[in-house]
Amino acid sequence: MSALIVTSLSVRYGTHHVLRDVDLDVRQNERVVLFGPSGVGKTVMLRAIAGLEPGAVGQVVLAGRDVSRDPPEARHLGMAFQNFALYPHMPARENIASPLRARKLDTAPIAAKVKSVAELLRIDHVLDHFPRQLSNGQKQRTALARALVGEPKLILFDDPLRNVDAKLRYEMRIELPRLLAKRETAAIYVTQDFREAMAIGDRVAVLIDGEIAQFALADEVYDRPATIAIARLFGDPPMNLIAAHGQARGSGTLVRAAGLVFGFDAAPPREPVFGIRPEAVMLFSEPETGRVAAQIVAVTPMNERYLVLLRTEDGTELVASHDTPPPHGSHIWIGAEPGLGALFDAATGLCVAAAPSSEEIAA
Amino acid sequence: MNDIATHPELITAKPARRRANPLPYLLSLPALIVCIGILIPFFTAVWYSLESYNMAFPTGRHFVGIGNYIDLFSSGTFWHTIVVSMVYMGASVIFELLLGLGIALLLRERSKLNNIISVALLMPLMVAPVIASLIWKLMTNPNFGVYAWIVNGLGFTNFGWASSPDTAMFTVILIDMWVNTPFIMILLLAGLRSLPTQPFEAAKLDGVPARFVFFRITLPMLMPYIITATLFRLLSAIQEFSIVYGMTQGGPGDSLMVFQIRSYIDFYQNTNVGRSSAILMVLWAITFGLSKLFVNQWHAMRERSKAGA
Amino acid sequence: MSDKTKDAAKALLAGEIDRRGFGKRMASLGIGAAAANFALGGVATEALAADFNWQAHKGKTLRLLLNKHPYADAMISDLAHFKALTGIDVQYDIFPEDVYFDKVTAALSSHSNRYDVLMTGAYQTWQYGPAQWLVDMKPYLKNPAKTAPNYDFNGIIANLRDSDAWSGVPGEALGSANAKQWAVPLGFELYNVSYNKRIFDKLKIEPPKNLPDMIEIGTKITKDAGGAYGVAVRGSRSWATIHPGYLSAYTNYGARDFEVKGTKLTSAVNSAESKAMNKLWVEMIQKAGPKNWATYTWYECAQDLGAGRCGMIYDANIIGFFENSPGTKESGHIGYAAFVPNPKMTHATSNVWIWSLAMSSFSKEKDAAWYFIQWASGKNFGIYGGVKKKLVDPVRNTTWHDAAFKARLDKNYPGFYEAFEKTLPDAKIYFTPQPLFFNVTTEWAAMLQRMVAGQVTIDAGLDKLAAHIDREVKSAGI
Amino acid sequence: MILKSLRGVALLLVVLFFMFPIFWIVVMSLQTNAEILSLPPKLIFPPTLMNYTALITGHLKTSVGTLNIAFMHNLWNSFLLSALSVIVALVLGVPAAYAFARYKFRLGEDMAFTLLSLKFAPPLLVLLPLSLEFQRVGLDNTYIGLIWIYQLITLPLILWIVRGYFEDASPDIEYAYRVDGHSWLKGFLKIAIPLARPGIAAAVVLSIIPTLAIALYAQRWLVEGLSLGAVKG
Repeated sequence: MSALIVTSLSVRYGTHHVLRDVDLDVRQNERVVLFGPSGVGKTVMLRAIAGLEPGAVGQVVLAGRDVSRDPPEARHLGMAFQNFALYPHMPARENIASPLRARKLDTAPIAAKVKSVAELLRIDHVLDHFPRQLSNGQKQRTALARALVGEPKLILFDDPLRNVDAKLRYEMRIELPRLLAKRETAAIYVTQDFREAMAIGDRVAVLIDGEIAQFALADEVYDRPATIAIARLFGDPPMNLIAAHGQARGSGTLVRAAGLVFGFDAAPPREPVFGIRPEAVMLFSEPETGRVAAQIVAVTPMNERYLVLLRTEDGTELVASHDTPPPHGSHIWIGAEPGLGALFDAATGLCVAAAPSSEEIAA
Repeated sequence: MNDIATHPELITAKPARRRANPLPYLLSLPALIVCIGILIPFFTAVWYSLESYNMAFPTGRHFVGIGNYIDLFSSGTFWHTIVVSMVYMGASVIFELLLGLGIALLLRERSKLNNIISVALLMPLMVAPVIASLIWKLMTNPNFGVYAWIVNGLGFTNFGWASSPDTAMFTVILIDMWVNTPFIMILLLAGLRSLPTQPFEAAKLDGVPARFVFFRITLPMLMPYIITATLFRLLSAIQEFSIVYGMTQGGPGDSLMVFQIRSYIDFYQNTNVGRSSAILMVLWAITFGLSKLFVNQWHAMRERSKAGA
Repeated sequence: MSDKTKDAAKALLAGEIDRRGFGKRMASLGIGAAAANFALGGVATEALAADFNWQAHKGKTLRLLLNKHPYADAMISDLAHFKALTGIDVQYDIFPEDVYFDKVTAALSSHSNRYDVLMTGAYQTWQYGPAQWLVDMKPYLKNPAKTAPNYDFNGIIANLRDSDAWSGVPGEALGSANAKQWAVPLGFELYNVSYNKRIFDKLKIEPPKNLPDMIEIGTKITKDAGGAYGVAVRGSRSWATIHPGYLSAYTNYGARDFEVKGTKLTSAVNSAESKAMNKLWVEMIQKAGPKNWATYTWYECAQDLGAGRCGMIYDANIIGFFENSPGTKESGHIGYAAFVPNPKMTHATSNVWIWSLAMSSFSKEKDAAWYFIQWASGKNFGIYGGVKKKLVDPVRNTTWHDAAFKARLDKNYPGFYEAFEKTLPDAKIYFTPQPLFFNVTTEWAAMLQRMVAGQVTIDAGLDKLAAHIDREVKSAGI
Repeated sequence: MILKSLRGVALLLVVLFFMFPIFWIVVMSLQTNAEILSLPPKLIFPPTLMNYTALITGHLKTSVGTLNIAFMHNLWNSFLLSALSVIVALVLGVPAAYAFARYKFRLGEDMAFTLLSLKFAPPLLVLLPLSLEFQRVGLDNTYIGLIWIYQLITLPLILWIVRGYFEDASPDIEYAYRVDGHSWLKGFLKIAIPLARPGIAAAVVLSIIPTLAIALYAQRWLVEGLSLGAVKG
């Protein structure tokens, strides 16, 4: 049984459609990332699932139970807010205990559950502090503890790492999947950060303009973005998108981009655009067949990698991401990692094919 | 794989209908009823103002349309009331604004002494206006008042305070200033202290003259506070009653005959309900315009602070 | 009941001893408070009710609306007698004078049934009566079942009785045959001169004989008395400025407020007589009046007389009584003089203010309220108030002829009785009765202020005032 | 140096102007009537507490007679009345303020403005018809009637102040509480109201002491809102 099935969910503010017939399903114990640029309706979608959007139309089924008409308190979800939303007038302990109090549990089990979840999140030493006395990280963990403590089948995370510092974000990115796995809880996780999406999500739903543009495994979204828009959004630095030439070859297409040639198993699109991830661009100090000469325009170290801005002889600019400094000298040769890259049609914006075969240049 | 396939009944279940949320209406209903309850007497007053209605002539009560208004606006005494009220409002608010701004500038720096002084200066604000006029009446009494004694000692032996038409307006405005300047002062002080420091530091570094800093930086940045304080004071100054009534009942002669006193006398003394109401309606029209300005200003300010947040 | 107890109770009711004395005597007889009250009630009933059932409304409760005044204080201090006599409980709300009439207007205009009996002046009844807020008491007076046979309404000074009775027709004389008795007098005041004997002796001057004389003497005091000024009169922007000394002098100079032709009223404030009198009056204030005259009410006049800051006042004679009582700086130094403002006149033509009791139309206990009014304006309370309290301008001849009353005045207030006797015969209300009284007199006071301040000449000011009054009268349709 | 001493002189004058009348009324309150009325004013005198005893006991002896001033009784009465009307205004106003802050709906803004503009309007305007018509609706001299009139002062104050506090509090906190499994009502009572408590407290103080109202109104709330605008905007 799915943890959540959302069917044709729409939300409208006045004449503005925030969400338009959105479908989504989350399996048991699965972590789904809701990814998209800011202001696209991700938070609205979470709130609609939680029952906090009174104007929402559509169906929400939680663990086989239709809760579309239920108020938030009857949906038995966990939710972690971007701004933590801790109750400022209650100590951390009461904040965490809140879902249990709502179920009118006895004092002893509440204390036990709060203790156990606090230990799990390593905040058991600050349980008597009020939110204003907590560090940002502790606030974060308190909010998570509150979402987890009731052992809901589904937790909604509204970009919970947005307001915390880089170190904490890094820690949580690793810790969160572990916690969720331990608790056997499914989750929808909203973020604009593709790294977070990749680290946390089993599957990623990309929300653009109030619609789900792609809903697939995280790697698939990364390797084969369904649209050019997704390709531009998902990834930092984003996928290189290069205007290409395509010609039919058998049932497939031979694509030429930036001097490199790839074969795709699809008919040639009208306006072919070739997409390649910066990590898939390989740098060489020696020429060889299948490599193209290029010039290094700039090098920027980033996240222990090096971003290299290149210009090929035909004037195409592209970015490579390399884990070692690029070879010395401004003239180098580039090639593509075998099997990586995607072919788009600029006319429709859709991805046509991915995973090309590298082809020899028939000079 | 997909649960929708295995649970077809879920698809056929009707999606929830969108409906208006009744909650805000329910929540505000009781207040709304009271609001209407207050509007009823208001409209009753509108009706009175269209009647010839003196309680001492119960049989002569009848509808006269805008007759009361025509009478008012064709009589010199009412125009005199408008002028006196406007002068009172204008003069008191301008002087209070200048004095309040001056004091706020003096107390601008956060120091213990300045804070003590600013709190102490609030005391007149805690005094009810009726009491304030009583205090001043005692202090300006030529027979035993300490101010009258001082002014007399300074050589102004014929200074009449509230009892002379030449000085009555001055006297009540002085009292009004005593009561209300602290209000403006505290608002502007809060404003001054919350201004960002960078523009001032930059100006200092550039060696900009103090006068330029004041007129080009301080004053414009303080404007929202000044406008709010001014509108608030205008609204209460046009309705002045307690101080003037306490000091002179509108006299000497008609020199302080402001709106509320005229209508008060017309109602309680002359039992002329119709004319009293008409005077109040004219005053209401003025306050309505001012409060509209005030609310717009308030909303704009909140929007700005929200947009910035 | 023993005879001794009875005698003591009778003495108390007759005003010979006060309550404390009564209590003491009772105690000496070994009678407790409760028994003493019983004795009191018994005698009261016996004394007053030989042939009248005072207990007819026993158990009811009345509520009074009172002005803070020595007359009201006298009434309050004697309420126990009324309660004992009738078995009616009495509660009251009491307000200071500067807000009192606003409270009355507020209570009556809202048709509130909170109050059964209220204190009022005669002028107010010209408004409250036509507005149908008050009960005409003539039917009560005529009804022997409701009025005690020994009440003797006619024992009240005729001018005062009449001044509280008006037909409601603007301009028609007070006390006419078709008049309604809107109120019953409780106590009153007339206007003569009270002066500071210390100052007068020091400057070797006599009390003024008339208005020009008063200007001269007043000016001399202001100049020579070393701090004190000449004459205190009222000057606030209020009807109350017009009705005391000012209107008495105004009348004395032959001026009238209105010309009455049939039912039509025309203002006469700009008559030649009025202009002549106003010139003198304004001169007097300018030369010999208080510096801040325009804020003066009777309270300031009284204060100045008591503190020795003015040589004399031309205002209510009872102020001279209050300020001569123990507690003021000038206590014992106040003298009294009848005053005839116009040198050509022989009589004072003093206007009067009458504190009266009226019955609210909205009272639910009108019969009981009438019992209270009867009691408070009756002979026994009149003597009690005059002898024991400060109700020293009583409205009943019986009080004036009471030996104890006269003895009290002559002992500590020499000259008070004589000045009163001289002024009384033609003391009455000299205003023309009409419902716009307050409107007219308040504007009048405002114009007087402007004339004194020199903002307008006397001739022009009075012409303007007359035009204004005529307009108001016309728009009211009278 | 000159500037500094000028500043000092100016401050001294300001303090004198505003504080002297207060100082003087305290001095006068410790004097007997005769001392108050003496000229030149007396600064050295044996202080008396007579006037205060008079206030509390309700008897003041003057030359005209003993004044019975029901000061304490009146004080208690008006306190009771303000307290009751504030409670009523809270019960009516807080939910409405919440509705205005959390929902955009018809009537809301109109009502808020109507109440505010009537509060700013001359009080006689409402009092006059009420005083004439109250008897007819049977509300004269009843606490209910007076409490109703008082709503004209207290309700707009509560609406506008508390509303500001509700608007400033993040709705997420209430959402979180509801997701936890608590009903709306519980969230309103346990979260929204406690969060707006400073505003409610301010509004209560302001309505109980009407003259204090404008002063603190400005300080606590207007200034707070304004300084937010100035700092952030």
